[in-house]
Amino acid sequence: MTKPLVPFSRRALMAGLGGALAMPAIRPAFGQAAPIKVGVLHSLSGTMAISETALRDTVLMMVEWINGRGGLLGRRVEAAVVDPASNWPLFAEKARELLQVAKVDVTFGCWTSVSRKSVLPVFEELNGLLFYPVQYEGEEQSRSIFYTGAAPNQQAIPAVEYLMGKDGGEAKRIALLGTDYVYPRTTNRILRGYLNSKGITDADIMEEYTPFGHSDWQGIVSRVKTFAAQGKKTAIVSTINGDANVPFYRELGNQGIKAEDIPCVAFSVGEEELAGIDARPLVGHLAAWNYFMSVQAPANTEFKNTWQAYIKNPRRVTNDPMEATLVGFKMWAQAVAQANSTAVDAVREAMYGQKVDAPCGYSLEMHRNHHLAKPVMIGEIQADGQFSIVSRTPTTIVAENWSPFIPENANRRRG
Amino acid sequence: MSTKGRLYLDGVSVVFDGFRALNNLSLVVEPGEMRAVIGPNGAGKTTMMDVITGKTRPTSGTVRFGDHDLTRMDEADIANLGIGRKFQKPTVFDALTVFENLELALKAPRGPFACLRWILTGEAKARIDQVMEETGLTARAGDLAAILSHGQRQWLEIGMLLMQDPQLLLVDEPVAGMTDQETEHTAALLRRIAGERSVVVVEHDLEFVRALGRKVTVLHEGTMLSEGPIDQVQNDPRVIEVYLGR
Amino acid sequence: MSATIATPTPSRLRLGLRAATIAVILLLALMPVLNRLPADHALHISDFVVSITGKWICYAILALAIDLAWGYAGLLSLGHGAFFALGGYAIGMHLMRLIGPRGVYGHPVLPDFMVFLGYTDLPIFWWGFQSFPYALFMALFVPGVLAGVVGFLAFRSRITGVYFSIITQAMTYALMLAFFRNDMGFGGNNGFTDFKELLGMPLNAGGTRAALFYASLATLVGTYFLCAWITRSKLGRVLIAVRDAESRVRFLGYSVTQAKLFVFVLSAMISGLAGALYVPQVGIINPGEFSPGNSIEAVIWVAVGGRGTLIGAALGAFSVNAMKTWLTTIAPDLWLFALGGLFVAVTLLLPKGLLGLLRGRRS
Amino acid sequence: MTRALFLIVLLLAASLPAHAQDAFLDALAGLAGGFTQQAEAAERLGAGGDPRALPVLRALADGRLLKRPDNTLLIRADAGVTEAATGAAADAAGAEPVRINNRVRVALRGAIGRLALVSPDAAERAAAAEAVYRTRSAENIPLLEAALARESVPRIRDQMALALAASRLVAADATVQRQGIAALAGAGTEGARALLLEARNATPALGPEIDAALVSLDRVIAVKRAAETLYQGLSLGSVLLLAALGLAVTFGVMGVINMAHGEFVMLGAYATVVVQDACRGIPWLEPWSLPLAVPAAFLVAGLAGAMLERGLIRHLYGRPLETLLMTFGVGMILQQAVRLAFGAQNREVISPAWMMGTLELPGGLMVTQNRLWVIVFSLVVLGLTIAAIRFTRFGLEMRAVTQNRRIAATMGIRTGRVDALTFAFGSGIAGMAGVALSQIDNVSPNLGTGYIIDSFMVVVFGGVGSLAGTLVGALSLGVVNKLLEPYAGAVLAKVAVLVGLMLFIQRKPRGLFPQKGRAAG
Repeated sequence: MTKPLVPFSRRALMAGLGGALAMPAIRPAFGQAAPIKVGVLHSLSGTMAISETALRDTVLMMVEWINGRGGLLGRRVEAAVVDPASNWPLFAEKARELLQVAKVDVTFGCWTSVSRKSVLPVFEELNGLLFYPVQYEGEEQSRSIFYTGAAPNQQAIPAVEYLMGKDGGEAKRIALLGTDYVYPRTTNRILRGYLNSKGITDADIMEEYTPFGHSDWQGIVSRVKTFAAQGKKTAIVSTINGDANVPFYRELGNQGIKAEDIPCVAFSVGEEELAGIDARPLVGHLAAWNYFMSVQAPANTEFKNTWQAYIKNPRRVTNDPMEATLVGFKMWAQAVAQANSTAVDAVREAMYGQKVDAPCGYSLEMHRNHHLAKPVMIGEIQADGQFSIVSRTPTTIVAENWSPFIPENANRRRG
Repeated sequence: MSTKGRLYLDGVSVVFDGFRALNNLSLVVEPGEMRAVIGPNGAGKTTMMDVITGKTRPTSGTVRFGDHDLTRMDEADIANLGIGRKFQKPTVFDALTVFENLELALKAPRGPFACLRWILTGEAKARIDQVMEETGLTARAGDLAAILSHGQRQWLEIGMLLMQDPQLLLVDEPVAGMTDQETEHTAALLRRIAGERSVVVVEHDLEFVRALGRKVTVLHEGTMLSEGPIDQVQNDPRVIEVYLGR
Repeated sequence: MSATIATPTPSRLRLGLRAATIAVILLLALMPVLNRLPADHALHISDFVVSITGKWICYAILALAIDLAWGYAGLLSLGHGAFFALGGYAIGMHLMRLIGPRGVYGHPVLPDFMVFLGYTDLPIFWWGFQSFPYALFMALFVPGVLAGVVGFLAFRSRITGVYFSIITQAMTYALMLAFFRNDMGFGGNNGFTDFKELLGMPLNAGGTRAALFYASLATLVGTYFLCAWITRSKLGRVLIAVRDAESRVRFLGYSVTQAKLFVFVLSAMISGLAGALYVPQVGIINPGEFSPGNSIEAVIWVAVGGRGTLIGAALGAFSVNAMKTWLTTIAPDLWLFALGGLFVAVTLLLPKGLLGLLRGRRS
Repeated sequence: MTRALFLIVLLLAASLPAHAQDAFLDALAGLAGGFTQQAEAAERLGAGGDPRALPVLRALADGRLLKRPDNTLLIRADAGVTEAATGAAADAAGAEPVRINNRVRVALRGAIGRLALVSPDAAERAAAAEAVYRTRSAENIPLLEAALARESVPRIRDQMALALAASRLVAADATVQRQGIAALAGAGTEGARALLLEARNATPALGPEIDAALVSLDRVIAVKRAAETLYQGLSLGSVLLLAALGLAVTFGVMGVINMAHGEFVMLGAYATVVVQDACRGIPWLEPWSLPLAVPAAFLVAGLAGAMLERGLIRHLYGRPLETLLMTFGVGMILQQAVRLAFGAQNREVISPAWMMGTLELPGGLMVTQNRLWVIVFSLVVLGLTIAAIRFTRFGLEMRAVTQNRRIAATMGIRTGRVDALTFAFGSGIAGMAGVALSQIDNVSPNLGTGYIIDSFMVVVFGGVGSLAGTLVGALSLGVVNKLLEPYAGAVLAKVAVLVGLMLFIQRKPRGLFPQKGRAAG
């Protein structure tokens, strides 16, 4: 009866972790030093597996890549993969396990905000380091987390600006459609503040939320049509979460909403999501990201080639969170090399000001607010499921993780 | 005349999806009377029992026990009024011992909290022991009901009826599947129980009914065909027609 | 007590089991102490193991509650996760209120999520949750009332077996959908996190964790004795009778509705208590806890351990979760096969669960 | 090579001096510029009315217009690559497709519409009329009047008249505008309403006329919207029906609680993916891939069902709760197996052309094609299921076994085989549901989980064992859900429906259509 309570000896666990590793075929000789451990905390089952497995593979690819270059500090890098199974309390448990049992030096993980919120206290308590690669609602800054995805001002606001500009169709009415969770809610609140500041009144803003995995969009799409039939150019801003997008876009296409009439800009739809849809009816609808697979840059070509070779599928796509994972990994490796240590405090200090020539074609820098300065790109969906970049900022934009459009931030406690 | 303890059915009909299981049935069982009810399959015997015990609501008609309108009460309330029922197929609680089965049936407060606080007193235990004695199950007190023989299960169920101390007993085919010896034993048991209680026995076995030697009611197609002593009923041409005519 | 007559004399196995149980409880009680040893000590137990064990203890309490309803009264509820979650939410609301002005926006009363969703006042149903006794009361009361209403309607209309299971499943599903809505005022998908303190103790301190661990352990032991007392009382026998031959019980004059309602409400309240102990230990509560899969899994712990045995339920909760923790680490891609296979194997080959395996074919 | 091309260009330019100045070539050059220039160029080409512009603009819209580094524009067609300016054959080496954005696309639509209004092809004219309607410019009025006069196809005439009305609305002359208002008032569409509202903002003088038009328009729209809601409800109901039908057999008829039912639906959807992948690249087969997937999905899911029944479920007959738990485990295994075999990502399912877009029903009601097909499909599947149970030998044996297993066995029916077949049949129906669901939902390993609870509720609500009940239950739940949705939102509507169902079942535990007979009592 005591056995199950202490469920695994450490040796068994390590053997298991070894089994979960993607071992490079030829291992360069490493010294006797213990390997550097990289935790991978992405859901491999449950609802989020759709998005997160690709990120797990990206981390494993980077581990292979760095070992191929002789490892880090002369030590081999080893991945410890766990499956938090899209279960938020399990994320916290697994984070603790990675930090306390597997004793990882750094962790790459999480997709949803709630999973990040769930592990945040654990990382802060145990002084761990988490790289979070997904665009999110901001309103957070933890010393234990480096955010390599976009803050709202690096994605949402430039996208709406584009819609309201001449190229975007000079939209005067905006339908904010989102999945009912904190990222869309906060983003839309910020957008509403922004739109109001641009003279668009609340009467010209429609806001509607649907549950995760919502599949029956008939009613909402017809309501958008009605909303659009008020004699002003209308656009949709979608913060619909990955899974619900396929039926949403199908309904848009089937109800004949063309990008020419009501363009829809999305913040959670990338190449990976489009891979599950016939993109032809969607040509011209938009997405805003900090990276598209179609970016023309040497670093991107290398990224795509390495990825497709690693995953052994020449048709597999890359996307923004994967790029953010790669950037985070490279930055962490540089910081470790610079600090000549994997100690969390030293690495954290070395992270600030770290620069990486990213696949997005820009040199990205980590700021002291733990967020990257990133360029913003607007892409139009093409028939082949790729994006044609129709607008991009000339330089990178510094993240405003505390949005000026949320009034309460004025009396937020600093620190 | 006092209605206390008197079972009174008047014009009772039960209709299932157009099928008349009981058709304008009227029946009176006086206190202390033992009545045998016979009839071919589908005559409505079991439905009649169901109506009396609250399992089935009559479509129309009156069902009274003493002053109580049984059509407005549920099974548990009717049982607590003092109407006990023994099923055709012996149903005892397999996961409980013989003793526990009888203890459950013992007349005592039935609410959940009362059950929680229940403590077996010497008096109650004596009563259970007595019933085990009467039904011949003393030796099996600690055995699970699941491992009893068919006859023992029947007796256990009758024993449970006794524990309830009912004023009216409804007994459905008590000797089906029994050996001759067991049948005799059962008949004796029932006669002994009867005493001051009313008993309604539903039975196929005419020999057994004869052995009971009481007033007989014949049901056919949900209605009463004939009533009287067994010999008179057996010679009633309508009864002969129903039993032999097809 | 009729035990001397009603139940067979305790077998050697039963005595052994009892001894093992006591030993396990003592070992569990030792864990936080061993945790305090220096990290390089041979007997040191890591925080991770202690915290995960604390979580499993809560699961074991939930399993006891389910076993009481299912194993004894035959009520297979596929919605016990909802009661667990409601208890968790009640205590979570208390923990949120305790954050006070320490939230990122520094609002004296409103939790952060309300601030950025633009609330100006605290919703009425949040009133009073700054008081711990009130929150604890609600953790029991809300699941109890919900179980009372659902149970009363279901039992009165004699909904049994799979129909009852389906209805309770729909109940937890509906609650999950509702709690996912941010407009409900329960933090939507994110639920509650980032708790600071409980009863004046910081939640991430070792001492608090040990206290919560002991509170859970004490509750587990207490719940066990409560359940054991109930199942050995005459009510326990009524419940078994209801489970096996419901209508016969009615003809004996027992109100099946009352008996079921009593046990269902009690079971829901125990589940709520388990949830209330769980949330401060894992540090998060969100609508995912309502997901129907969670409730089914909890039922399966009971099936694995052996239904209708109490000890088996707790054993099942521990062993399935231990296996899950172990497998999600060593075989992230394959653990679902193992877990699914376990469910199939147990229902098919071990109808009496692990405890039944120990006991052999007694009856 | 470059030099040779240069020479050719030079020669051509020299040989056609007059054209060098012509507006077409002038504007054409703009198409190689930035998005703003492209949009302007497209508008000029449309306005110019030069027939040579049409193929160029179409090529640009379809992404077939290429640009060489020297800004020469080429058109790629099936026949080969030609120069846009001259139509001469050209070499595409080094050329890249010209990229456009939405703004250019809007301009292109208007320009192509103008040019194609006189096309000999009816479909092109119809599309053109639609495009001109959306572009609406007063300049198009004479063009439309001329086209309308020539047009003989009634449907296109209507469309053109509408386009004319829309164009008149933005004319400078109030009389012309009034004509437009009158015509649009009868159009009965939300699009027309939008145009009128826009005109109202632009020309307040026409306010009263427009308001009057809006009143009559709104009446039509309200009726249409009600019909639309009903359609959406029926569509949701048909999805529920499909998901629940298989369960109505396995649970309703056999009494087996199969929590892996959703996974059988998922298997059906993946069978669709596999069939489509197999058909890809075989031109004559491709359009048939979806119909072909139906029997494939039926077989795959049915086979899986037969294996599950023979291997596991039959050992648990009479223990429904254990079956429930076991099949839950089976569901987990199936999900993870599919995840490992096909990846966790959504799989792309192609909709055939006949399932895309909207269909206009009499009365101007627009319905989405894919959902219409799903409704039809669900009714067909229901019909086939009923027929299989009522009119086949297998159905007879199945009814015999479920009604009285012992007697059926004594009459020589192999009950074990019938059980397996019945379960396989129900599972196969679930697989067919997967084919339909692949057209409206994600094809991912989680596909089934979203439907299992709803399916059980539908079956219980309709009355266990009654297919008619399943039909009525599914459709009415769908409609009620959609009626509530605009007021309560999608989530609360669903919660309300679930709570309503729980209350209903408690009131009528046997559902809408209880099984008849004394045995059921």
